[in-house]
Amino acid sequence: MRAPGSNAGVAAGDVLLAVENVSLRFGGVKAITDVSFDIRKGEIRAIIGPNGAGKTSMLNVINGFYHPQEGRITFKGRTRSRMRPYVAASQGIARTFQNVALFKGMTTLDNIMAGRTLKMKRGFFWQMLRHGPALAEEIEHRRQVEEIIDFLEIEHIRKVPVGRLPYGLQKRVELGRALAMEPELLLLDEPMAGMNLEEKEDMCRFILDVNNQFGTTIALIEHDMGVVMDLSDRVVVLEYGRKIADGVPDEVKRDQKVIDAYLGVAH
Amino acid sequence: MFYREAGQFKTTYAADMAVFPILQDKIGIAVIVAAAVLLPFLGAAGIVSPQTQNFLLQVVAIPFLIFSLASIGLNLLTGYTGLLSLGTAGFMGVGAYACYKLTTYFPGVNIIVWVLASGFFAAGIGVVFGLPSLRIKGFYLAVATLAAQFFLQWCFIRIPWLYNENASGAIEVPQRTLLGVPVTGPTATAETRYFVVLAIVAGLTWIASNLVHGRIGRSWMAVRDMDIAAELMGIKLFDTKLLAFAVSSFYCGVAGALLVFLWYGGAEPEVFSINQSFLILFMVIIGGLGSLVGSYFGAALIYILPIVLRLLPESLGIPIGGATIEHLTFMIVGALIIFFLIVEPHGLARLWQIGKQKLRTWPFPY
Amino acid sequence: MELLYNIFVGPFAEMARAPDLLVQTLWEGLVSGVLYALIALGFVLIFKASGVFNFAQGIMVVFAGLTLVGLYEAGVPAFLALLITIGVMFALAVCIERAVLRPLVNQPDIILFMATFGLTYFLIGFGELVFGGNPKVMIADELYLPKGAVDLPMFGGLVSLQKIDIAAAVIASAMVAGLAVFFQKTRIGRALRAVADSHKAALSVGISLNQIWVIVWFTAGIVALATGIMWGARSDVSFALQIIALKALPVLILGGFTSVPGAIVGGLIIGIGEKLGEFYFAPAILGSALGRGVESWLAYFIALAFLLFRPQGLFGEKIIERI
Amino acid sequence: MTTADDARADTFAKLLARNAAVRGDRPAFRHKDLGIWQTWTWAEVYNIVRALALGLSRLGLKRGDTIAIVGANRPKLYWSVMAAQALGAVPVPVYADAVADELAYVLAHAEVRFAAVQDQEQVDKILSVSEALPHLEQIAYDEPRGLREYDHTRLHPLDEVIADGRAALAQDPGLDAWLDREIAAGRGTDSSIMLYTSGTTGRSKGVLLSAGRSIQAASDTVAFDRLTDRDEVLAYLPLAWVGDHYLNYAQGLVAGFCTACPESTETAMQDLKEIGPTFYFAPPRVFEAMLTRVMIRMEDAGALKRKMFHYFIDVAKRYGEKILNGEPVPLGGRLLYGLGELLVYGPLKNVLGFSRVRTAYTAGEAIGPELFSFYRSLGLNLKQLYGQTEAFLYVTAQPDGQIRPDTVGPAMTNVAIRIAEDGEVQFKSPGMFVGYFKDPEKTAEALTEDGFVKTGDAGFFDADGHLKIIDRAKDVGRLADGSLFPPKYIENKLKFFPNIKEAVAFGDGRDCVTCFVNIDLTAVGNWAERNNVSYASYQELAGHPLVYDMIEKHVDAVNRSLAREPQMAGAQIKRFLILHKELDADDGELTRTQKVRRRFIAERYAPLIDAFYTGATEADISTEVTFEDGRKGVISARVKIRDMNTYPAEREEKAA
Repeated sequence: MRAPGSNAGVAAGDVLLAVENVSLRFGGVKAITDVSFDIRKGEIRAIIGPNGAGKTSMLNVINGFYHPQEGRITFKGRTRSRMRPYVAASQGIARTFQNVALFKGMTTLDNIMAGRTLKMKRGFFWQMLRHGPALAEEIEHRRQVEEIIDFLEIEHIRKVPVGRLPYGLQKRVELGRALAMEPELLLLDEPMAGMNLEEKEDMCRFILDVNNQFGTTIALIEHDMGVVMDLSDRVVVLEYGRKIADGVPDEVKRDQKVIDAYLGVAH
Repeated sequence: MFYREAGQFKTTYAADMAVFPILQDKIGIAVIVAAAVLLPFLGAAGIVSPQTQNFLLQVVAIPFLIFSLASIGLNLLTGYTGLLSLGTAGFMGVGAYACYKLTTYFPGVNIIVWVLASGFFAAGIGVVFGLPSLRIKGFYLAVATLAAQFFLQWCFIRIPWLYNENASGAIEVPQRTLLGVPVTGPTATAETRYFVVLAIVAGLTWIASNLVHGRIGRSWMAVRDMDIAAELMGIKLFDTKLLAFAVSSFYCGVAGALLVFLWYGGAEPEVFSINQSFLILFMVIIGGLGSLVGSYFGAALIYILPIVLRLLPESLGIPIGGATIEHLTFMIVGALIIFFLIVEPHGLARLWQIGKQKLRTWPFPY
Repeated sequence: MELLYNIFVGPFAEMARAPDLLVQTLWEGLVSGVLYALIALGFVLIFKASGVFNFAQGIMVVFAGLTLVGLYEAGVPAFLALLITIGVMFALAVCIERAVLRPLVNQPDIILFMATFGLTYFLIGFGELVFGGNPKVMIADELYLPKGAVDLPMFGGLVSLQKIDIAAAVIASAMVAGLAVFFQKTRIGRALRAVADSHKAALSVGISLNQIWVIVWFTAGIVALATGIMWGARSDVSFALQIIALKALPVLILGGFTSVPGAIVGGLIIGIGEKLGEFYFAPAILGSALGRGVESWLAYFIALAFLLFRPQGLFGEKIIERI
Repeated sequence: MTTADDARADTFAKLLARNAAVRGDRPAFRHKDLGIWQTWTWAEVYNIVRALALGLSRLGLKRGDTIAIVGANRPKLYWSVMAAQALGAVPVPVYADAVADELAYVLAHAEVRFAAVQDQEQVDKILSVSEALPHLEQIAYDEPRGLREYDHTRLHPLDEVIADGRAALAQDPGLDAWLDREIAAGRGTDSSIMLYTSGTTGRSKGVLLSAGRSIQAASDTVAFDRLTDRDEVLAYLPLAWVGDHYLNYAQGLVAGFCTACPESTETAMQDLKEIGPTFYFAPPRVFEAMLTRVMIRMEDAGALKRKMFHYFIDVAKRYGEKILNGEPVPLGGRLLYGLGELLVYGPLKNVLGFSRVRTAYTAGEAIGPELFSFYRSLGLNLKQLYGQTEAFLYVTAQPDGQIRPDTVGPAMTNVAIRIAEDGEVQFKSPGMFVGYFKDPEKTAEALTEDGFVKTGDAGFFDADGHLKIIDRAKDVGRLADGSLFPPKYIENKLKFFPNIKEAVAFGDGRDCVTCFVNIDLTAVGNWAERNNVSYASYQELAGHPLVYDMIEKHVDAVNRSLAREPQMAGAQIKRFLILHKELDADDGELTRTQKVRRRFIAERYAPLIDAFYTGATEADISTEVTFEDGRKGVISARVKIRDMNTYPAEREEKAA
């Protein structure tokens, strides 16, 4: 499932993605102001902060959905002033969404298959015939997708339209769709929002498994502090679009600014 | 109830991903195809009178197939990719006129080739009018397609070159033969034309089903269901939408060419008016967005039902004026559209699916 | 080069050469713009309150006109006929609410859009069944609508204004003003605006959604009737009219789907744009032979061109896509 | 496959080789994995097994070693069994759901040096008790998921073991010959497998079976049910249970049919439907659960469909079994049944996955006649067999056409059965076990001096020579007049009535049989509603005269049926009462597995029992009960006693 040679020459700990002095505005509204941080190869990086801190906007900047007015983004050594969604995706940045953004009309299988679109090369002609190379390719990718289905333990809903699935499972399918892209950097926007305890535990397990079985680097937004502290290697804290802390969970936990931000103490 | 799926297990992905994985469905399709092929022989077999035979082909079967093709075309765009189009008739027209010009310039070349080729012209035009889809969505996009509809129809009226400066301002289909048998023009028999249409429609349906079941179909549906997610997964929205426009217009173009060359045998620009577009749209909606079989259902309901309604009174011996029936037909079709939208917004295709599911789990209710 | 001249110089030279004609054209554009605006108004009302893009607005115009004329021909005095017609439009609104909107509540827009198609077909069939298919002449005189024209000397020429057009403009403006007041001041009007934002809000105002729909469709019906009379008086009442409903689409695109003033402005832009295109640009660019009849599509191209630069319309503000 | 070449193939390894040769391209195993039914032919399997065997031997597995097999039904685990047998080692399948210390006990007792397990869960279990397993050296696992971080000095993925074997074979052609010699060295007398009996009574015992005998037994039954290599089975029963090893593994190798393994336990039903096996086994409770599900789902169906369904089920009741048994049926009946087949039975069997089933068996406990005939009436050829681990399953089985719900059929081919004077069933069979592992005394106990196996079950042959099991031998008592008193047998007969939840029969050493009855609240409750019998409490309902009448009818029916069986006629129920409270495990009246604790109840309700035999018509009883919330309380009640009339023993009519 791993993209061949995806971490060739990059030892764990090297910076995979660096965000430098990024600022993002909508009209007059400042979503992000002069934020810099980096994500190292193979780590689980948490982005936390109170509502409206600009966490999701940050992810949107990283995979090129929003275009910051200032700042630079360096991914795999290439520096850009702005990402483009297509580039981000083809360079190996995958993404799940705060409120599930699955393709409602399609089955679990097709949703995850769609995640492999970038990897499928056969042109219109063969697609038209759906024989020979096209079929061979389709089958090859189906096999890979089945690996993911097996990995996420969703065999029983393989052919169910995702619209009919309970929320927890939808989140899992969405993760599967992202994994199907064989990402190097996986952005998870509140992967456990609205889940019950059991589902959360499963999700945690999957995230860790992804991280250590495929060596995928993960950046996640999460509100559940317990989860964040258990999962993440390093945490960056945003508030009102500014970075107020950055470091390993324990020191962040003790950081006065962070405590204030969460207790809502007036500054 | 008739499904016996126990023991129908799949040992290869190819088998599992087949369009009709269930044996009973395969049989059903085979039967339908066989019936379609045998239809023209009913007369010869003396089962129906020659007139009825001709009626069945000329008035029912041929146009039904052609409209099905057109609605498949529109369905690829509106149903699978989620781009509303009110310009279908325009694109059909492009096909028809392109075919007409081509065959006038190169009478030697087989007409079938031109019918298919004309699809590419339609595709080209379709792409052009699809360009705005880069920036605009939904009803807004409908404007682009309306522009296409009215602009193209205007061209058909205003540009004499398109209809070879005929005084009538209409296309008159010349006779063309295939292997010595006339397939177009007044001398072509209904049987021949029927088989040509059947072959083309069946072939294109097969291709459409291949497309929608593969990578391309998935990208289309992805764009339809959640374009942002699709984009962030590396699906190029613009390319995908344009491809949808191209393929869809190709289908409509071929349908238009068939309409004029193998059914009407001639056509005024009126044929490709906005109302035609609406009719096709109805077929797609009533049949079921995002379903190929639905396109056939829709065509059957919207096109064949009025015919039945027209025949009904006299067959029942009720004296009603032709005009009155026209009006009643309008009312009934309109009411039916609303009715179906109310009982099943997802169209006949969904009803069909539900029914099938019931049969599969029979005797259980679910 | 020559093309560029034909586009950017020729037409304007033409305008300058005969300013009276230009004024005439502008006036013509203005009037048809007003009528577009009236139809668009019907759309906006309904779209605001029920989120339905009402394709049937066009046929409602025809239907209203036909009923009026039909009743008169049946021997009903003109003004009584007018009242009855208003009654019919109300009945129609009620029926639509019962038979179409209520069952389809909470369906996706496209479905409701389609339903109005169905409605159109039904009304066409019904109208033709009752009043016959052939065009009718609007009973302008009986309704004491002004006839003839006033000729204003201008730029050394005469600009003739049809009285009926003036009347149309006046009535249209009156209607818009009335609606504006209705929306701003009356309780129902405010409720309507509330519905546009959220259905709950409407209920909180204490009016049931169903009532609101009836009211809105009725209002739209009145607007349709007015449009029918005006348009009918200028040409005649025929089913061809329903196509002009589609003209409302570009108008709305410019004006925005929910803005009454937008509808007016849009209507005028389109109306005038069309006429200018018809008389000046098209002939210059396409030649006099081809140049005719561009009205049929020009509106959409104007809207389209406009859209490409302001996808959110004239009065809508920029949408930020969130995920 | 003829008995001749089975005689040659006297070990499973040889059978495998034969299958690879005779039907190399026929499917041998299927596994629903990664979305499709991955399939292996006999040739492929033979190939893999050889590689695996070599791989294992390179890890140190030798002739005579024992190797634990732990996990769900997975091809690789079956192949591990084959590979071990090829090397002359003895596989020891263990229940996958066994808790760590049960596992520890078995593995230690069996002195396993090796373990082939399914996944992380099993590995963890074994590692957690590893210090208790001095002999254990190597563990091979099937599913690597989550195990990559583990220390792999003693841990090997089965795939690698196979790959290693392959590589070795590729390098050194000599090894092929060596493998052939190893396989050839196998003898029919070798122990081929060790199955641990579930330890209901004391510690579980390791039953040793020999290759030759197992194959002989399997050949008999394969012939008996005419199984061929065209058959398919779904292997969903626990690997460690004799049933799976016999029905799927042994018969599979002998007949050469295809064994399919489900994707997971959740999808088992779906997988059953997809595969549509031709041979099927399930214990009665599975059939019962299935029937309940059918009825529940049908409740949600539309009124019309429901009517149709029940109508045709009645039709089936009338004709179905007759047709299945080839008895004469009026033409009208046949037509009606044919229609039913089209509308109900066919589709129903289809959705249950039974469309292709040629032979289905049930065994283990008594099956309700209603239940049994329901499935048969649908046209499902469901049969009963009687057997036990020591016999390598089969002792008796019902031949097609001679099916009765209350017997387990005549002796199986080549099986000798006799009834000891104390009523115990004893047998001598081709597949009978060699002995208990490391336990000569218990082995001796289990056998008679003339080499028959004591089943510990009491039973008798009816007029047709069909064996009828009535009870555990030790529970069978005698009335004062010396006639047989099999409590469980009587109780079961009662419990087959849905209205009766529990029954406890008394009479050992007494002069007549009496019985406590527990009504089934839901069933009787419904009945009460339908007959608008109003009641405030379980106690009131239980005491209600109408309820008594209803139960009396049931008891009477039981008496009639007992009268029809000469040996049982004496055990008809003279008096009964309906208990005022439900027997409850919390009160120690039932075991946690819901079995009645006869003696305890006898003591606890002594007054009632006395009343039975003093002829009183009612008796007072007060018992301490434990409520849901653990509070204790006392219920006291006056319980009525009904007298029943009994019937003279009639001459049993021959079964058609």
